[in-house]
Amino acid sequence: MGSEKKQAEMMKEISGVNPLKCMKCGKCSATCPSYNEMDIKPHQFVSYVINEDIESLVNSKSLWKCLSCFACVERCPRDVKPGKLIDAARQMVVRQKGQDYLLADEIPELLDPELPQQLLVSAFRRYRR
Amino acid sequence: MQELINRAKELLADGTVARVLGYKAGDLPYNPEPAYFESAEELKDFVYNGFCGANLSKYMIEASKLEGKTMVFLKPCDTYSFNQLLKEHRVDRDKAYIVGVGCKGKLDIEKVKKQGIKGIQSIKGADITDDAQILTIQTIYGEKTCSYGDAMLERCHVCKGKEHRIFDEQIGESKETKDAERFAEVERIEAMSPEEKFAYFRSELSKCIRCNACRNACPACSCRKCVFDSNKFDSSQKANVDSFEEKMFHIIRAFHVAGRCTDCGECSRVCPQGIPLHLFNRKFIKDIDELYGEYQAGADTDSTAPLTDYTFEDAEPSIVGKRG
Amino acid sequence: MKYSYYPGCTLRTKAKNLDAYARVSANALGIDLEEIEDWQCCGGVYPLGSDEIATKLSSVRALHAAKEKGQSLVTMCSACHHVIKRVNDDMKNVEDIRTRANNYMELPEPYAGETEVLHFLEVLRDKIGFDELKKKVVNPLAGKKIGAYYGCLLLRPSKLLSFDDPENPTIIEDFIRALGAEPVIYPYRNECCGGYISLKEKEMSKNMCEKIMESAEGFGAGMLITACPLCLYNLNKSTGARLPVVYFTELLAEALGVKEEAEKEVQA
Amino acid sequence: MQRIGVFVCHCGSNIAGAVDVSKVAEMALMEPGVVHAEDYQYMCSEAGQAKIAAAILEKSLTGIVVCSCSPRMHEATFRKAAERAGLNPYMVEIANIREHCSWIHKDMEEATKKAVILMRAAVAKVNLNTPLQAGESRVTKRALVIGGGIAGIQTALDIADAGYEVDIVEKTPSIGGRMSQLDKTFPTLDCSACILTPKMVEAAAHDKIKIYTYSEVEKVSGFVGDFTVDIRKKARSVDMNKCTGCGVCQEKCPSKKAPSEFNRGLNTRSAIYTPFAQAIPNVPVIDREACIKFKTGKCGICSKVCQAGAIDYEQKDEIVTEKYGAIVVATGFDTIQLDKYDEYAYGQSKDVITSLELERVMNAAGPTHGHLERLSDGKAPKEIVFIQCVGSRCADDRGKPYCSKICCMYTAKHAMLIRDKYPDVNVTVFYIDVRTPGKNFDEFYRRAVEQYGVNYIKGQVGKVIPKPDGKLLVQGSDLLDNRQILKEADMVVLATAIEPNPDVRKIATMLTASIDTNNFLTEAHAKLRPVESPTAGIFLSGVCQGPKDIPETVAQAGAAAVKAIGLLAKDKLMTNPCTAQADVLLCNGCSTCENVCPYGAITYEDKEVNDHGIRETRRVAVVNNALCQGCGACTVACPSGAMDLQGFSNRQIIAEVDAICR
Amino acid sequence: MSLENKEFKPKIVAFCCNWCSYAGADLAGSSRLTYPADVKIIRVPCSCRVNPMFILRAFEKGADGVIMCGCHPGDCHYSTGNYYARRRMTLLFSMLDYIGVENGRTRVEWVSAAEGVKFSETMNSFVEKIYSLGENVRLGDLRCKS
Repeated sequence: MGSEKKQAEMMKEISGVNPLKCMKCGKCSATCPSYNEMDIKPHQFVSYVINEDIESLVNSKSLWKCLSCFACVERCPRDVKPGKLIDAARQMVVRQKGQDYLLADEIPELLDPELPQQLLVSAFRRYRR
Repeated sequence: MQELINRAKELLADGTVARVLGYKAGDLPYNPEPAYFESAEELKDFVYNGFCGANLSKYMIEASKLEGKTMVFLKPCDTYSFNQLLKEHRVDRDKAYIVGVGCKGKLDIEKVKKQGIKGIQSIKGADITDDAQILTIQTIYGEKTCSYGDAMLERCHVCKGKEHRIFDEQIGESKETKDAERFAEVERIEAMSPEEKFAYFRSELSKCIRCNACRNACPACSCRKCVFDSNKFDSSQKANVDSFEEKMFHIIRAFHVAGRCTDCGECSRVCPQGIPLHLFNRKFIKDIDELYGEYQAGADTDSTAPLTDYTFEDAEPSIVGKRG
Repeated sequence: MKYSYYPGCTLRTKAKNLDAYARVSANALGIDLEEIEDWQCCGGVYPLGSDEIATKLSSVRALHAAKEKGQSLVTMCSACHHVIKRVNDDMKNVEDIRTRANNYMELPEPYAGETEVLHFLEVLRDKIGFDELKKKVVNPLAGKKIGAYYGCLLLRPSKLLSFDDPENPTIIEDFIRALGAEPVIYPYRNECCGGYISLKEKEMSKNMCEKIMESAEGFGAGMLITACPLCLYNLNKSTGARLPVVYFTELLAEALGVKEEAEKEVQA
Repeated sequence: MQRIGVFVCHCGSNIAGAVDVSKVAEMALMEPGVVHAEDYQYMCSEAGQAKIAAAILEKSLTGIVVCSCSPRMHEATFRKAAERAGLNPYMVEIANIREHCSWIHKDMEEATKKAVILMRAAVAKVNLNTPLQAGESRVTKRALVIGGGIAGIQTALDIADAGYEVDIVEKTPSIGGRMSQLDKTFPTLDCSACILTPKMVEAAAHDKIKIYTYSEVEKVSGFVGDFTVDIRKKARSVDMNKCTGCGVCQEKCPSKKAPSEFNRGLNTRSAIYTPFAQAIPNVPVIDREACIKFKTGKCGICSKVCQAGAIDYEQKDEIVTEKYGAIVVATGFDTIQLDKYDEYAYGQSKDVITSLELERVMNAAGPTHGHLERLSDGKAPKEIVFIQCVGSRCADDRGKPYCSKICCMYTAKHAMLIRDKYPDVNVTVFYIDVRTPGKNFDEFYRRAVEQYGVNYIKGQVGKVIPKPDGKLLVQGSDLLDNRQILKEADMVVLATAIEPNPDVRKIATMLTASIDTNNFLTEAHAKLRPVESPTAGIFLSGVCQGPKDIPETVAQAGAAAVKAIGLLAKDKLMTNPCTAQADVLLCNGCSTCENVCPYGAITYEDKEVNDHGIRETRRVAVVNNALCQGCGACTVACPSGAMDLQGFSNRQIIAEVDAICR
Repeated sequence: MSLENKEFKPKIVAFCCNWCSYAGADLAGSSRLTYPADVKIIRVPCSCRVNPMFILRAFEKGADGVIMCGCHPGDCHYSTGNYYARRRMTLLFSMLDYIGVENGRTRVEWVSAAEGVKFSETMNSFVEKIYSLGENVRLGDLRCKS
């Protein structure tokens, strides 16, 4: 199995998503609050997995713009859950050493007095291993 | 006993009944056998005591075909069987004059023997009018005693109640005998591992000699011709040829009487090998009670039997695995 | 009514008042919240990777602790609720996760999702009943027009959280009504505030919060209430407190007449 | 001993591609009773059937096994072939080595082994088969049509025109159905009422058609050719014979707050009402829930104003029992509930409506008298957004997994009508796919785009956001331009999925007709018998079988009528001989079988029997072969094995079990 | 040939009602949804035609698993057949469990004519279960096992 294929399989495994269920209605993209910030749009995620182009996906800006707000998961009429695919891609990045999106060094300047612990914890979970 | 005989004589004399179905003494002091009496003269052989455990309901199937009424003595538990047979159109209510006889528990000679009492010549304290709590047993080795309770049949310890469900008149007092849980033994087996269950039933059923005593005594097992004797299922057989067949026989027998068996316990009482056959029937009764609501066969003659009934919400068969 | 209680990290630091108002109000309502011992942070977000175990263990510990006591587990923070409820569902329904988590935890008896997870709002709705709550209000918040801000974590995915209708929820509105105030329904109440993205993408979060605020204001809300410290932070931070945003428990304490008691506790 | 022939079909390469057919034939010759075995390309072909006939005659076969496709496909074919060669058709058994073997097992050796075992089981069974004779039953020459929409009306007209009596049972106060609620129809844009009303009148006037409105089917018993049906005529509270249809009662009725069903609840009607002006019969009913007289005992105005004295508050439901030879189901559809689709704000804003509601808004007899206006404030809209596939093509439990089929076309129709009548109104359609197969359909859709300038955007809508100023913000995606759109609209119209009328499940149960997971009635064969239910004597007309538009519905209604006529034209029917039989010598007379029989086919009689020389009268079970449908429930209930099922006897099934486990 | 080395090929009997499950099996076939060839289907008019005798007979003659499929409750072609079948099989399976026969060897599934996928999935999972249970040694006439 080629490494692209392997990665695509891993995506499906981690996310538990079957991209073939997608009927390309675009409801996820219609729903996404981060749509304008994303380079690869939510409805396109499935195509990247089907085409086994995981490389582009893990290098995309979209990974770090998704809010995990589950609006796309909730409204998807085909039970595809694009949000889960994005998270799986994020997992694949952060599971590689040194690939964290959030570095310890940059944290102090991001802080302010009201910032709740919850925010740091969540960000760590999403951005780092 | 005398009261029963007197009443029988009266009813024969005034023509109410054409015959009396009761018991006469057997060749041993503890094995009275069912018998018909057609005259006052014949009634001199009539006996009725604690060993008259046989359920006379089944005899009423044949008696229903005879001319005139038959007077029959039924214990409380026998009346359930009679009701069930009535429901299945197997007996004719108009052909029966039912005397509901009081019951203080029936005796099991095997229980007496198990206490090491052998060479029995006579037994006192077993008459229904006796208030004695102790059986006094004359043996060739001298006089022995045994408490009435210890000599009782298993079924009496889990008695369904001393109320006659159907009768024309009642004679004699009853005494509560229930002192054990009906399903305790079934639950004990249910709690076993599959291996233990299998070992237990294999050891019990390997004793079966297919004498058909259970089938012959059972009031529910009253088919004109049993499937195991007909060629309808290619299942006709006379003797076991392998370990499977007795399993098949007993499972199917229990299945055929499921929802119809009143738990009268005759199967176990008559088994010459002492196999606790009632545990099959009682398992089904327990399952039916738990899954489809409590049901006592023979309690009445008009309720819908559990296997001819259903609800949309019934448990799925997979519940068997889920119950663990 | 006794419940196991999982406060979560932020309720012991920046959101002490969310916790204090809740506990004091619970007392007033005859609800006994027994904080579970040695709880650990839930992680704040539910790990979406279906092969993740380690990040779910702290939730399993809390759930198991509640099971040991035979109690339901009550949460206060939306994020904790989301994470713990979903992990519980995994433990109940996903054999692989259950097996691996139990293998790791080596509990005396394996945990299989037996604990009922309730958000405090659900306790108020389903166990106390809003009608009952209404009877206990001593200080009705009459005249206040309040917008419920649900955010995403309490509602979605709706099948797992089974909290309320994900697109048209009513629980907080009913809660507001029970306290004697008037709920303001506005379409953005179930849209995300940006969540953790506000750490690095402040502008994005700001835009989202502005839309929420604008919509709520447009429909006449005078204030917003929420159950989530992060939502509260984002809404306050990004929009310069255009409308006041407070925790739902604060209003509850106020209506029950125990607000000062709670505030003393926070001071102490 | 039987003389059995085994015929193994290649089915082209369908079977032969995975099963060594000659090996199966070879192995067959080793089975007891088998005296002939061969394989052939297509056993179901004329040549294949001729081979079977030839073998039957040449080898004096007493039974045959065909190893081929599913018996559900060709059992009847082979039975007929055998019969033509003089063999009793019930001496034929099928071994299903296609659907259950060659199509699912790729390994030739494995598939061949299984095919041999399936062949053996069939041979073992046929060894025990006995010739069965089909009985005869009579045919009542009258049909029942359930549902009085366009499907039911057309079916009834076609049956009646062929000279048979037919009754229509319609639940609501008038026939007409959904079509009567439509404004215009695609693709010709003619007015729905203008083409439907004449049909309604024709049906009402037809001397062979009897219409029961405001009535429901209550109970169905019997079987093909001889159904007995109880029809509940709900109390109308108005005497049908006296009422002149003048309408004064409706005018004067003081209770006018009941939501109008006909106008989809968009406005109200009086408590005494006819659903619409062209209703047939033109006799009102009193809605007793809304009527002041029924609620409080006071009022009685309608009775006072009725010159004909037709008002009858005492009227009761009436049960009519009728006999029918055939039943046609034409129960139609409704739009789905939208409570799980709150993202479209249907429940939150009055200006978000369904397409069927729009039909009423556009209709001159509708709540706005045909003026296109917002239901919230009555203002004329300038921007209208249509959203397609709302609840259709949905894999989760919010909607329906199927395509509702009619929405693309009616949305194009709506868009076109609006642009035609109100050229200053902008119309935008969010679509996933535009599906327009059908004569002149795609041309119609293209006209909407090219001629009328309707703006079609490929992409679904994520959320409809009501704004404080009363406008609606539609957040959708444009997949072709790859952008997210925020569009302000005055009205949003949802192309809501359709589903079978919820009552159909109850009716299907009464009819023992199969129904699928979506509540559509199942056809006997998806391609070859699309208007018949698998249950004999039940026919399907219209959307109850699957989504379809008006021309398709009318076509299917006619097809269902033809099938029903074909049945009614027969004087007698052959009955299925695979019925239960009681062995009187084994029967205990216990009634257990009677208690589980769903057809009341078992009765008990006192019969004289001769049991090994003993003559006696016994209570024994007797099966009415005309009523018995052959389910076999009784055979298992019977403890003695007295009850057995012909064609599926205990010994036959056990022989199959033994052959499989051998 | 030693028994241990012999590859276990289970014998599995599936009773399918004509109207739903047999048609479901046909649909699995026409949809080319595979399941192991160990499964052999016997067509019965209705699940209520399945006599416990048939099931025990199958075990006696060497079956390793017996599965019965019928229409979903509420959808029986004969209205009520599967309700009776459900009670009968529940009791029978309970009895087999009671005497120590592994519960996994028997199963009931409701499969409609439209559920080809479910039919195939059911058969796959049932066969898998039988493989995991191994040869049926507790029931059956040993002479039937060769």
